[in-house]
Amino acid sequence: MIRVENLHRHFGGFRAVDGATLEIAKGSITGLVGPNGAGKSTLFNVIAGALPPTSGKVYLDGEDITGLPPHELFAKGLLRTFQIAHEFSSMTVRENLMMVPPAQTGENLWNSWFQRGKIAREEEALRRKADEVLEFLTITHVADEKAGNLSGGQKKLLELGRTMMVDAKIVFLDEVGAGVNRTLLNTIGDAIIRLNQEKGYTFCVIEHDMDFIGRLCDPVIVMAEGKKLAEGTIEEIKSNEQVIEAYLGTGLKNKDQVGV
Amino acid sequence: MVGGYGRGPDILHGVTIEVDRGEIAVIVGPNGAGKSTAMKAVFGMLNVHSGSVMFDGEDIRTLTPQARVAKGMGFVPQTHNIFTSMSVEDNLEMGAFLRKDDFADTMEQVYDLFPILKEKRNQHAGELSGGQRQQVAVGRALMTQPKLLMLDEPTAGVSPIVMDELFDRIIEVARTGISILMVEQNARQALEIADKGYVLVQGANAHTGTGKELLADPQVRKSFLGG
Amino acid sequence: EGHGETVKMGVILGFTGPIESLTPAMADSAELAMKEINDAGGLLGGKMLEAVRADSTCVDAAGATAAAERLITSDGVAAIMGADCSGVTGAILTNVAVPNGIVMVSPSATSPGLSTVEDNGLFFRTAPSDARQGVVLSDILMDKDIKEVAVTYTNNDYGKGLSDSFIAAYEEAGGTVTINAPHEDGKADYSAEVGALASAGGDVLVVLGYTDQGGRGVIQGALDTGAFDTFMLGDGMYGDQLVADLGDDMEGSFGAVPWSEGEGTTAFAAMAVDADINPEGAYTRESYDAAALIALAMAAGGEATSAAAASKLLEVANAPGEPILPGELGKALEILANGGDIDYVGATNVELIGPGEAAGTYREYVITGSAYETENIR
Amino acid sequence: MNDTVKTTALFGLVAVLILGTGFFQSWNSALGILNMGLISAIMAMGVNLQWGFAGLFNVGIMGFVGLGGLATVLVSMPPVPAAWAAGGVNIWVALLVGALSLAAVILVRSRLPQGNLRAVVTWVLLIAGFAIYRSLFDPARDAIEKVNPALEGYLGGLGLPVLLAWPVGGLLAAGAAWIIGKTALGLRSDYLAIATLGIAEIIIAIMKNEDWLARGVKNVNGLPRPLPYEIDLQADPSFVEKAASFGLDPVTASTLYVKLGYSVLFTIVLLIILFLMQRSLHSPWGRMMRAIRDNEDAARAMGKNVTRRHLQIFILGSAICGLAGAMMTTLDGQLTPGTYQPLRYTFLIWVMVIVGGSGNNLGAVLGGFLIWFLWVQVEPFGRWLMELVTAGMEPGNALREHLLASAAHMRLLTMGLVMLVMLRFSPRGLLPEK
Amino acid sequence: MDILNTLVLLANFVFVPAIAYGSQLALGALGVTLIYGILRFSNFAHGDTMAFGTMVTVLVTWLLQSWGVSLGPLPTALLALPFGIAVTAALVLWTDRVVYKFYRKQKAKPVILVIVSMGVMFVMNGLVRFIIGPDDQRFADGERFIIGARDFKKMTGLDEGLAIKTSQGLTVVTAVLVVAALFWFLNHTRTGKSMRAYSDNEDLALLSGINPERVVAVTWILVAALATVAGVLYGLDKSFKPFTYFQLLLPIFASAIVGGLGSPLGAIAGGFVIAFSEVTITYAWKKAAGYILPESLAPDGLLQLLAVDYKFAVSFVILVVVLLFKPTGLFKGKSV
Ligand SMILES: Nc1ncnc2c1ncn2[C@@H]1O[C@H](COP(=O)(O)OP(=O)(O)OP(=O)(O)O)[C@@H](O)[C@H]1O
Ligand SMILES: Nc1ncnc2c1ncn2[C@@H]1O[C@H](COP(=O)(O)OP(=O)(O)OP(=O)(O)O)[C@@H](O)[C@H]1O
Ligand SMILES: CC(C)C[C@H](N)C(=O)O
Ligand SMILES: [Mg+2]
Ligand SMILES: [Mg+2]
Repeated sequence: MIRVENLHRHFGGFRAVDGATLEIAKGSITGLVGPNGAGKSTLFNVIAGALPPTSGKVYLDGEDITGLPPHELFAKGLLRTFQIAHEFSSMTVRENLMMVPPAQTGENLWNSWFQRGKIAREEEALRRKADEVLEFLTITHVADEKAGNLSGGQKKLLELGRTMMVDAKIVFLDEVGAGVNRTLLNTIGDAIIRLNQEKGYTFCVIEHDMDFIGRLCDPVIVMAEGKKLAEGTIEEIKSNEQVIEAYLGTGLKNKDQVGV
Repeated sequence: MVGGYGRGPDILHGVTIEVDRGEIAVIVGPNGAGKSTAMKAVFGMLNVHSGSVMFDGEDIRTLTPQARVAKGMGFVPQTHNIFTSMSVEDNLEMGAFLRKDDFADTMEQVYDLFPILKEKRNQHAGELSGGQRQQVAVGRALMTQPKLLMLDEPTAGVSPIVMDELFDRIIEVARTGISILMVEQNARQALEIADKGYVLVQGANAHTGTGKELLADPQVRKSFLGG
Repeated sequence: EGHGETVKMGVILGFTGPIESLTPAMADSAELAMKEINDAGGLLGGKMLEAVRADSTCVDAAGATAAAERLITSDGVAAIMGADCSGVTGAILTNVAVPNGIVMVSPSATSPGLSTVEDNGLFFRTAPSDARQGVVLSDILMDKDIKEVAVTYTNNDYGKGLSDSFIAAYEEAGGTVTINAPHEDGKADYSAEVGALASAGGDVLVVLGYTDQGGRGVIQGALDTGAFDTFMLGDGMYGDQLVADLGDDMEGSFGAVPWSEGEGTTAFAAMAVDADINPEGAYTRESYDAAALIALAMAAGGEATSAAAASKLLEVANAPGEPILPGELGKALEILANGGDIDYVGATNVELIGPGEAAGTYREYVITGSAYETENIR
Repeated sequence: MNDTVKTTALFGLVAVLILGTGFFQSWNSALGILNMGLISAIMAMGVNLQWGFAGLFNVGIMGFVGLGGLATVLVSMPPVPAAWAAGGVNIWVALLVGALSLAAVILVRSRLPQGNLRAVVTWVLLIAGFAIYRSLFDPARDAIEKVNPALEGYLGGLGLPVLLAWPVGGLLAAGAAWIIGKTALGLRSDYLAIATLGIAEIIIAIMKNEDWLARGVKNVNGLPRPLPYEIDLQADPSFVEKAASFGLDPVTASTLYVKLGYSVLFTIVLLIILFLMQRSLHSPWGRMMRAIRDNEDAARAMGKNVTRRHLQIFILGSAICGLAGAMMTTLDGQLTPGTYQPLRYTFLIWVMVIVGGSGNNLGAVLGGFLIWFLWVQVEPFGRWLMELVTAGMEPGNALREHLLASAAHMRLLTMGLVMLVMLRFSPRGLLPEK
Repeated sequence: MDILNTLVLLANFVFVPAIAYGSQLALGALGVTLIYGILRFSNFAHGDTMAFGTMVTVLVTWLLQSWGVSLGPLPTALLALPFGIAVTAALVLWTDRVVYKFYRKQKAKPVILVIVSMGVMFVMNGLVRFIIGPDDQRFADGERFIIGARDFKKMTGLDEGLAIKTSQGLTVVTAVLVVAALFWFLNHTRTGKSMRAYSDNEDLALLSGINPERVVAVTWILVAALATVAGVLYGLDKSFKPFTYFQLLLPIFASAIVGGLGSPLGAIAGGFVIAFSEVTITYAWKKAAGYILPESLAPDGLLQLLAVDYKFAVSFVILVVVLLFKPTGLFKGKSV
């Protein structure tokens, strides 16, 4: 579905993504893990058109999409969430969701003047859809709150919720889990699996919670220093020496020394 | 504590939290429960209508945040917790702003703990990856050498290896007699090392106990720790 | 009859803005004339004149129009002495004065364009049009046998109009203009202008600007860098401060300013000094005359209205009749009351021609020993 | 206080202020304030569209207003045949050559690969184009400007009805906004601001210095009007009779009649724009715009074409300012490029938007009226204040004289104080965005 | 010889004036950039703050002159400068207390502060004219020239003169010193760093124990000092007239932006870019060409790229072009 070929993205002399080559299979939930600063978010940003690559190519279903602007990628069904939540802070949570679907009748200036009826009907449907998503994310009670006032985790949920407002082909999730309550994270995980199975969305998920990755993802790609380090099932990864050294570590050293 | 933001409705409806010297207290709870709000309330960053905030037996409710820093409190907020336009080193230095002594040692310790920061010491903190930023934020608070260190989700977004290091370090810090109050979503690891655990739901205490007790409580496990 | 009534006269000048330092003296001069009339017992059997000031801003047409509007419709002024700058004068005239039938006498709007503006017979000015000044300046140069000059003008209708008319006259007479560079007033720095002017060269730099504005900035720059030693100055450049500040450096520079010589001017100077007004100030004489003319024309018309003033203004200003000097307004009123005829001479030898503007004589001066010295009256 | 009540109350206040002016000063002043208030309100809506809806920091309002004014001259003044004969065709050919060589450069730069060849071709095209342009343009311009310079010296306009100039003013501004938007909209916040400020200065510089176009600083006086002239009305017996039946003298009646005529025209324009603005604000389009304003990156990722939208709204807002500019020049009856100053035509409008309440159309309209009212009325107020202060002092007292002499400078001071007080009292504007 | 003449010619009409004007702009832009960088708004009252500071200095200078105090070849105003700075600092601190503080507490949007600063601008504008009037005021004394054009010609025997005014020399020297000091202060002192920290993230600065009110106060004092110094130097070079100071605001902003808002180095660079572009692009190269080219090739035209009519337009064109290639200015400024 997505093929990344020898992708580079440099900041000044620093090679954040340094010749990454990888593939995300259609219908999969691919995990992307790696140490902090491995270049995962940068890779996402390049694929999603937020940053131009220094060199290399990105293909979506065989079509070259390198450097396309985000809104065109969105139109092709490629969605992403941000690691640091990008809510529309002065709009209500519901509006944050309702603005997502593309090509709404009322988004055309002309129509906004002369097509009131049609817009009203569309809005009604959107509202219902948004409320469903809010319900799903357990944040119905803040539907009319300004998004800027949400708690850190709630913003993350909203971020995810936006991708649920449209039919996507592939969704890139950048650390949806960070700061999200584990119980809720499980629910999110379920949702991802359901979207994957029922609607056929492909997912690419960055996450540092190995339980979460383990439950959802196959395969898992490990990045380090801007390149792909390893790929495989979660078990393969967990037992990969290199990965343990660079990323997973061996657990707490001082655990037993605590007073409990 | 009862309080809220500006003129908005109350978000905290009577929360009680206590940390003793050298202890680690962990707050967990669903998103939007008011954990961060409670932390900010302790630090004097919003209105507390009733209740009290005591530090070393002294009521500090009327003190400004920077006065609380001077008293020995350090805080890492959940978001916007670094100076993005300043270099990593300057970020750390700012943590030691109120210190009059030489803080070069502390800085070395921080660099030991987070080697990547040493590498990027002259880079703008805003150009770091999410996890690296988190390390800067914790490092900055450590520079204060506080008596009470308050961390709002310090491990959000850091890789497992760094997270383990971080928890290790927190334990070490606590052993030197510094109290730790932290909010965590990686609740299981956090509660494992916690002396005290609080579960907050909708602005109020729902469960309280030692870390182990809470871990063992099936209801807590199911509702907040993901089974 | 008429005792105790007041007749209001608007004084619209740019009290704020680019010529804010010239206007207080102008307004004072105008009010001096009104006071004189009041002291002589008022107009038309005891009506007292009262000045109502308003700010023309010199540059903001909308603001000036609003101010004039207020003067006319709410303060109920019977006539307007003003405005000062040509641009706002045109705006007030067409938008407010003409529709309301209010007479305007400007002491200083000198743009040639105003000669032909549709004024319904309501607009007069006591200063000559710059069309004339251009010729005078050219003559001065020709008489001095200076054949090549650089020109800089303030970039507004006054400066542009004056430079147009000057250059036309000068080239006609066989002179060469090496460069004709505008400057904006009130700006921070004139190095670029000075650089360009210096490079183009010329025997004399002709400066058609304002004395405490860009004009002076350019002169200062030219002196400092040694680009030019001698300057010819247009009317807007005339001012004591200039020679006081630049002193010896201006030695030998020359220019022209609407002027008059004779008893009227002297009489005004004496009165002005008594009233603590600098009589040498630009357009103070014209302001006095403007106010006096309005009042006298009203008296002649027998009614304190614009209509009366408009119909009689030319008559009062020009011969035949008894010549009237500043300080003799009381006498003039008396003559008029008795059905006599006057020829207002005033501080500037007023002689209104054509569309109601001063024919104007100019004083050609040379700066010698940090003072203006008259060479000639043209 | 309920929002509607507050809105009504504030607009009521404006009405009271204007009516008060009518009763205590004069109806002419009142209508004068109303008319400029209407124009200001329209400009404020244009700015509000850009800033309040889309977060575009446009500080180039003056330029668009100026272009609207230019349109009035170009549309409504009669052509000057002598000037056309002298160089009218050549000057347009010259401009065409200039435009074509620029187009050629752009084409070359997009077609040829980067390298020496491209650089050489670019420079050759630029220099040759410039040389041809100047050699055609300069003589033509000089010839045109020589034609009766005191009164004409320009090509004149098309001699069409002046009302047509309003939409044309909007179009002209829109065209300029398109070019500016294409190049500068990538800039952020204050950088965009200063770029637009600079472009506005450039536009005004062109209007001031290209005499062949609209007489430059020599101004164009006596623009045609959509309404009859007062003096004609005064001469019309049937009008005089009607005026008398209202108990008005013909002069007052005629001036009021004309002003009221403008008020009606302006109000119609204002209402149409306000209606359309409100509709789009409360539709998904408005929501999308607010989203873009809040967070461009996220809006992009959510499939919104931010660049296009910015351009659209920049053009639209600028067009509204251009339209208002044309209306204003029509009302003034003259084009005076020298009087376009950023303080008056850009920053004052911004004050209107912010004090009124950005993001709220009604707020912008309210700000337009209120600030214009103050701008006009603080002048006598300042004088009055000074007289009050000095009332107790002896005549001839030096301080008293000094204070009275400074009265004129009280205008800006009072304006500043009033602004500060208003913003203190409601920091998000009088009618904040909901 | 001709080469020398050309060089002197250019130095006299291009380099010296542009460097002096550039330094004046740079000093003004530094103040603007500092407020933008730390308090995060574009301060429209800066021009009038400069006017106020200069006014106080002028008044004190007059007083000193009337006492017969003088600095020999240097202008007496330098002695009065500290008073000017002190009074101005007091005024802006007071303004901050009664005006800006309120909005800071509210966390108002920058644009609100911009408009508020316009209100302050109007008030200060009135205040200055109220006290000293709208007229031109001269207060320069001491030696006018370091070297005059005529003296230079006599000394060197060249056809072209070179003039350097005392005020120009002073301006450049002061600009260099002030910039160096400011740079060092911001980057190497605790207070300086705390100011940068505050500008970056106010809440976090609070959490580090930085007293925001102190940072704000220090900023205003620095700004008052910069504004007064800039204003006085400008006044010494040209003359003091309140209206001109208001007009200076535009080129000052242009400089700050070209350089990159919030960057002190940028302010300097921006000042020079604006000054040099204004002077060079409209410069008529005729005379210079006359020296270099052989007689037969001497040009008829002025060899002017653009008429001076477009002087201001030119500096804005440069500004727009710079921004198109470097969207946040030459030195990577901030944007809020
Ligand atoms: N704008 C930038 N300028 C300079 N360096 C940058 C910039 N953005 C990212 N980097 C650097 O690129 C590297 C990769 O960053 P990235 O955000 O992609 O990491 P990541 O893999 O997502 O890490 P994390 O798990 O911590 O989120 C980091 O070392 C970071 O410092
Ligand atoms: N600045 C604010 N103004 C108004 N309400 C706020 C603000 N910040 C947070 N809230 C509200 O307070 C409630 C508690 O927020 P808080 O940030 O304390 O949650 P939390 O427990 O830290 O959640 P999380 O785990 O997601 O970080 C939420 O409902 C949120 O909407
Ligand atoms: C006051 C004068 C200098 C005005 C000038 N003569 C003008 O017409 O604009
Ligand atoms: Mg990341
Ligand atoms: Mg939180």
